[in-house]
Amino acid sequence: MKLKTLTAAVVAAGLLVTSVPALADLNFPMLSYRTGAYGANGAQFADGYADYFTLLNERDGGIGGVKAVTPECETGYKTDKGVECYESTKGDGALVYQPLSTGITYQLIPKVTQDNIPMHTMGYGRTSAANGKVFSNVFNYPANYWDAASVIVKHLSDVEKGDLKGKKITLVYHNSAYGKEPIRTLEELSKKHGFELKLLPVDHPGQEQKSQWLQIRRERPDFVIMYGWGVMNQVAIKEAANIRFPMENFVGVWWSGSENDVIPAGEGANGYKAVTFHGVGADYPIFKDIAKHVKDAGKAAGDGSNIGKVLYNRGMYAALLAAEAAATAQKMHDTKDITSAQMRDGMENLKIDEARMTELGLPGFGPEINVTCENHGGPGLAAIQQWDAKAEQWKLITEFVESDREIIDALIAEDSAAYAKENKIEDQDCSKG
Amino acid sequence: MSPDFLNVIEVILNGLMAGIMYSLVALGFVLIFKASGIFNYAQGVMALFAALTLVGFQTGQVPFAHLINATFGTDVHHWGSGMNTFLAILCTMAVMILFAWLLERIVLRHMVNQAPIILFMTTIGLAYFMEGFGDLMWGADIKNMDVGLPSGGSFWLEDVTKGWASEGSEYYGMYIDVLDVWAAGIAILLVISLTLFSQYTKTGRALRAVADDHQAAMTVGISLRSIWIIVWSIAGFVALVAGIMWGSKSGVQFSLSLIALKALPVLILGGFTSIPGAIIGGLIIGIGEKLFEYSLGGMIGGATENWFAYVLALAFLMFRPQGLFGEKIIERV
Amino acid sequence: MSESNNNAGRTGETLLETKNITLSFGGVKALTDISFDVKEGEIRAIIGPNGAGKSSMLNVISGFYHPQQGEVWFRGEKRGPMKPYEVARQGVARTFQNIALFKGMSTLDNLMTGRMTKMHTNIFWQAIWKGPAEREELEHRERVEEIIDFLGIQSIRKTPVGRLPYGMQKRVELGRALAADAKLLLLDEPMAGMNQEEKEDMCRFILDMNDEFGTTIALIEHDIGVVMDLSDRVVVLDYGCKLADGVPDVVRNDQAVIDAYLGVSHES
Amino acid sequence: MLYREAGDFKTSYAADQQTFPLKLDRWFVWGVLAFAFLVVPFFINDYWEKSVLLPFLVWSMAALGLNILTGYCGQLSLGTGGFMAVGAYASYKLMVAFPELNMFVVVITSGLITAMVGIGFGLPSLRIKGFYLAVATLAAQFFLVWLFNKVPWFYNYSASGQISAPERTVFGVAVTGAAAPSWATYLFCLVLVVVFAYVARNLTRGRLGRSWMAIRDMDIAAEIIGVSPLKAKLSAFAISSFYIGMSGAMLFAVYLGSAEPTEAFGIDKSFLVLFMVIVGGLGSILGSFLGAAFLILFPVLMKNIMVGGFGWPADLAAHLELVFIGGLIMLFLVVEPHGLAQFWRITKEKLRLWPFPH
Repeated sequence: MKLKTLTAAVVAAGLLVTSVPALADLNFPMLSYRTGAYGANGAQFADGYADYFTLLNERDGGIGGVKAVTPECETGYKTDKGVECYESTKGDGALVYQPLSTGITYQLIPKVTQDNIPMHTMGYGRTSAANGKVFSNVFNYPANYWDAASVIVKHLSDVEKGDLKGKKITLVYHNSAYGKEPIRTLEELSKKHGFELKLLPVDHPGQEQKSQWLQIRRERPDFVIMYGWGVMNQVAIKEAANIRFPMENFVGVWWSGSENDVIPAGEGANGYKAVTFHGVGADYPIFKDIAKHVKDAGKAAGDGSNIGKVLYNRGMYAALLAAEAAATAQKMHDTKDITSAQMRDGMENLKIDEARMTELGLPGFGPEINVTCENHGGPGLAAIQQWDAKAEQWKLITEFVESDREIIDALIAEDSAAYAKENKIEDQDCSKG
Repeated sequence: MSPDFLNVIEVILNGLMAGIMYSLVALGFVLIFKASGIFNYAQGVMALFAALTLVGFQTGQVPFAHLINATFGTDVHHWGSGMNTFLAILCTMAVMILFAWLLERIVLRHMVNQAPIILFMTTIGLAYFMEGFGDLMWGADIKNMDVGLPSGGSFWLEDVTKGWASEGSEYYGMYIDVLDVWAAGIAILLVISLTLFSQYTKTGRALRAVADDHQAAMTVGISLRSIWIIVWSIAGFVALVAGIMWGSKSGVQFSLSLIALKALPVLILGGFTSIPGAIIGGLIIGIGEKLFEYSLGGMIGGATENWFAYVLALAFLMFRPQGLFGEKIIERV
Repeated sequence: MSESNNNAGRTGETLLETKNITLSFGGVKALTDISFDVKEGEIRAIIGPNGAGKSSMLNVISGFYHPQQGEVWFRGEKRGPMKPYEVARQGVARTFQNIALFKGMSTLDNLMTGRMTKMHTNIFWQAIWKGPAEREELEHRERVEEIIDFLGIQSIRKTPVGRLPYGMQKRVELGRALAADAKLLLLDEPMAGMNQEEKEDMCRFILDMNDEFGTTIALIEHDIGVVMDLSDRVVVLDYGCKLADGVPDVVRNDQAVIDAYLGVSHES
Repeated sequence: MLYREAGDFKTSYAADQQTFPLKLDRWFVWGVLAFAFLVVPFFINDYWEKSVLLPFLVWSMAALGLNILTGYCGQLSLGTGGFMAVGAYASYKLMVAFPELNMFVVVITSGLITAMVGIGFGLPSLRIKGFYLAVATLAAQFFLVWLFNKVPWFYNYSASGQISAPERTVFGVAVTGAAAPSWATYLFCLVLVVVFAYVARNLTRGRLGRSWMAIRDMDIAAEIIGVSPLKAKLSAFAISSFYIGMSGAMLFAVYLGSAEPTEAFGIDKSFLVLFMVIVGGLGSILGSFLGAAFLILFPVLMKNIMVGGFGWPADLAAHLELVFIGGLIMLFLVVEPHGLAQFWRITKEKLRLWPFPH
């Protein structure tokens, strides 16, 4: 019996041990995933997120003089682990959550609202959370899945000189909640622009896509749009190259547009496009600072090899937006040690213009952002990037352009209204400004 | 010929090729099950591990770099130069043999005469272990497998078949991936050499004896332990081949281990104990799922391949509960 | 041996009758045109050399094999094609040549399983347990304890049967068959592999069963001495055909039997 | 002699047949139950609820279900994830269609619906055995997940196919939705698990349980002594699916709050439950709980120690965690192939003899 009591005590103690950061720190927990089927992607994002905060701490002494910490909790992209991570970190004064998975996002939406902690789902999650009236604690600026679909279609329309009538567009998508997101938007857009939409789902994990690509080869669509994730991206791009589908007519969403996705296809991937809501490459002034204060100081989250990659940049951008929101909150409430509720206010009033981006060492990296109480979705601007296989580099080939607000706003209103009704949520009052 | 007909042929052809890729994985299962009655769930992870190791050697990565760096605060990643492909394959094989030996010494020898489900469970533990170990050793990032195999659609076939379609119809010719053709060739070579090995070498005969009856084999002086090491080494080799082929297709990364799930329906269809069964089962599954997706998949929403393979295998099992080529189960009282 | 034909006077009506049974596997004939009967209350033996079709005959009676031709009549009714468990529910219990106990279960549970056909509470009551299910369980437990006492296996009541020695397993298996309170008990080589002492014990059990519970028994056995002592009537099979049928003394002196099986006249 | 059974005599068969024949065991179990019902609810917080207790209870329920099928009836199944999905979607549809319904009724009804589906997919077991059956149940796994992903009716035509649990109550107290208090969700699951663990115990010790074990140990002999394989196997599939369906409903509605089929009910969940059953002990009710505890709590423990305690990078810790779990599973099987429950029995025997080694 003694043995058992002892074991029980050890277990209980072990379950209680969680990282306890010094109370005065600003706490930005990371629900990262460095293992599992998507670990290769998750690691890059997490490195970028952590490195940016390290940079702020090292170079500026934190945010408004308060150090930031980024306790990391591994989710493996699994929803149940996500919940565990959330519960184990929220008690330590977590300011904002980046769940990094659509599944975890859906789970946490009611919880963060209950606990009054903001959640930022940048370019993923529940799209209709852009309606700040219904989703008071969820933010998905600067752009969402539906914006991506719309910007892609807009780009294709530009390629076709404004006329998509009668064109055939095929959507290859990950057969999951995430992959299904753009379908409704694309259906609306196909009505508006008169193109013919065809849907091709690919089951997780997506190593075998012969059927899908043979079908594409037979039907010769003018364009292929992809909402893929993980190994599905690499296989799809390889198969597209194999059937000699013109790569410049193949456009992926931002989760299908990292170096990981195109490099295995080698030369064949040259010309592949993807939509993005932030700049690519390491040609920004900030990377000098990162090299100096983070990498060379031996404080990088990973081994430093990810710096400047697409997903690293995205993680860094997410961290930047969180830090700016925290600074906004500090100013608004005139306190250095902000709470999660104050952080939420900061996010809701976040304004970043080009001048500020230049100041931060990232000129032209992202569009101007102006979050309001009604609009948690940001400007919905996105650009198209293209892969140069020789140089092994992504290049932005368009400006940040606006999505089709008319269609998307209607869809957001509809979906968020349904959610509000189902969960009996009353709109938050946005009049007090 | 009408383009529709040619399309069906194309689907069948590609189904055959996909089927062979499945068979490559299934082969490893069959080898181990035949010789030791162990349903080796870790076969997929072994393929991943072998592929990771091969790429690691090729690119000259330092094993456990991340762990070393985290523990000692160093900053090592690469040796400076990698090995050439052939040498890397040899070294990987050596690693797989070492692995088989360690596995036998540490785990398997304690598990003799355990119930099949316990052995199965052990291999699941092994799968977890190797997955974590492989990541620790070589890192979890996506790696590019390049052993010089050609890939891409075959122009030749496209040109030849273009003319087959009836006049005036818009037909682009047939498509086949050269990599798949190579895989098929390698799979055939593998099966032939395995057959020759088991028929004409002493070790091969011992293997077959063990497969027939463990105890009888032991009484005539065959060492079960060395046989197990040999079998696991061969399975490791098959895993390496599967890892190379699948890795060339989709890059070397965690998802590679999930190919085991594509091999399972092949296994039940072909029977756990039959090498030809693994090949023919693979072909049937490959063709079946591709044809189903081609003909009916679109109507019911697509992405049917995952479950259809299992349903097809299940349908076969209802008529032959021991798989197409499995040994007949005789019930006695 | 005066015990021979000890209860000839107690045998009653025909309990089981097989008529012209022919059974073949593929092309191989296991049984050819076999007819015999078992009367209520008797001990009936089936003997014959290896491969004579004895076990096949039991399997036909158990419903495990279905003969191509012929009929099985049980308690005066012709039996249709039946699954083995349906046969068991009609009141036929049996033991097996190679022990077929439930190795993961205790002796007690094995015996209780033998009473499966007598237990009827539905899932709902079993889930609640208190009430009908427990009452039923206890009722049957008492009967099983009687059998445990009868076989003298009290000490191994809670032992998983996989751990028991061979002789004990045979005894538990007999107990399991007995627990069914069957009209007809089929014993497939109950004494195979036993030493003299164990065999004597087993004979005692079989005779006592027949005496005390009035169980009708049909058994297969190799030990001719035992068979002749034990049984009321004997049927002899060879290569799937019936050679002889009758009381032990008659069979013993049947020339065909002597030639085919006994080789020499068996004097006792 | 810390632990004794000598002197604990039984005077009736009923006493002999009870669940915990030893007095000490009985006290211990009552003690644990009293603690779980009377003490824990007053101290529970969100972290303990969501990270430790709810997952433990939910997966214990699933492990109980699979143990009935695999441990007691010997039918290997890898379709657990699919059946949990049936339970989850059934509960979702019920919650949306009948908002006033008591959650206990919802969960149990979902279990019953899953039982029906389980019977359907159990039919092949009449012909197919062993690993062949295991792989055949994968057909159920993949088909069911595909179905829930594909047919919009199941997720009420929402944009992404995610289902989210609205707030529902038991006797006026919310047990689903974000506002549900920790103690309520905990007690809700605890009541279900305790009641149905007791039911499982009853089913497995009676006629039905014996028919399952008979089929498991030797199916032909079982049939010949009067067990109908059809009834035994299908009842095992039905009851097992009933439990698994309830656990799926609890997983979705109470624990996670939202779900999508491919991720929440994927094949890895089927394997997870199988691990629990084997590591815990096949054919043991206690084993189901031990297995669930091991596989749910151990990773949390490891993570806390390695990341929180030693401050290792999260990815290293995650990889090491896999290595340790895999290694431990193998170690367990080498040391005690019959699972934690057997290990526990042996430990008890040792304690009984302590301090005398023989």
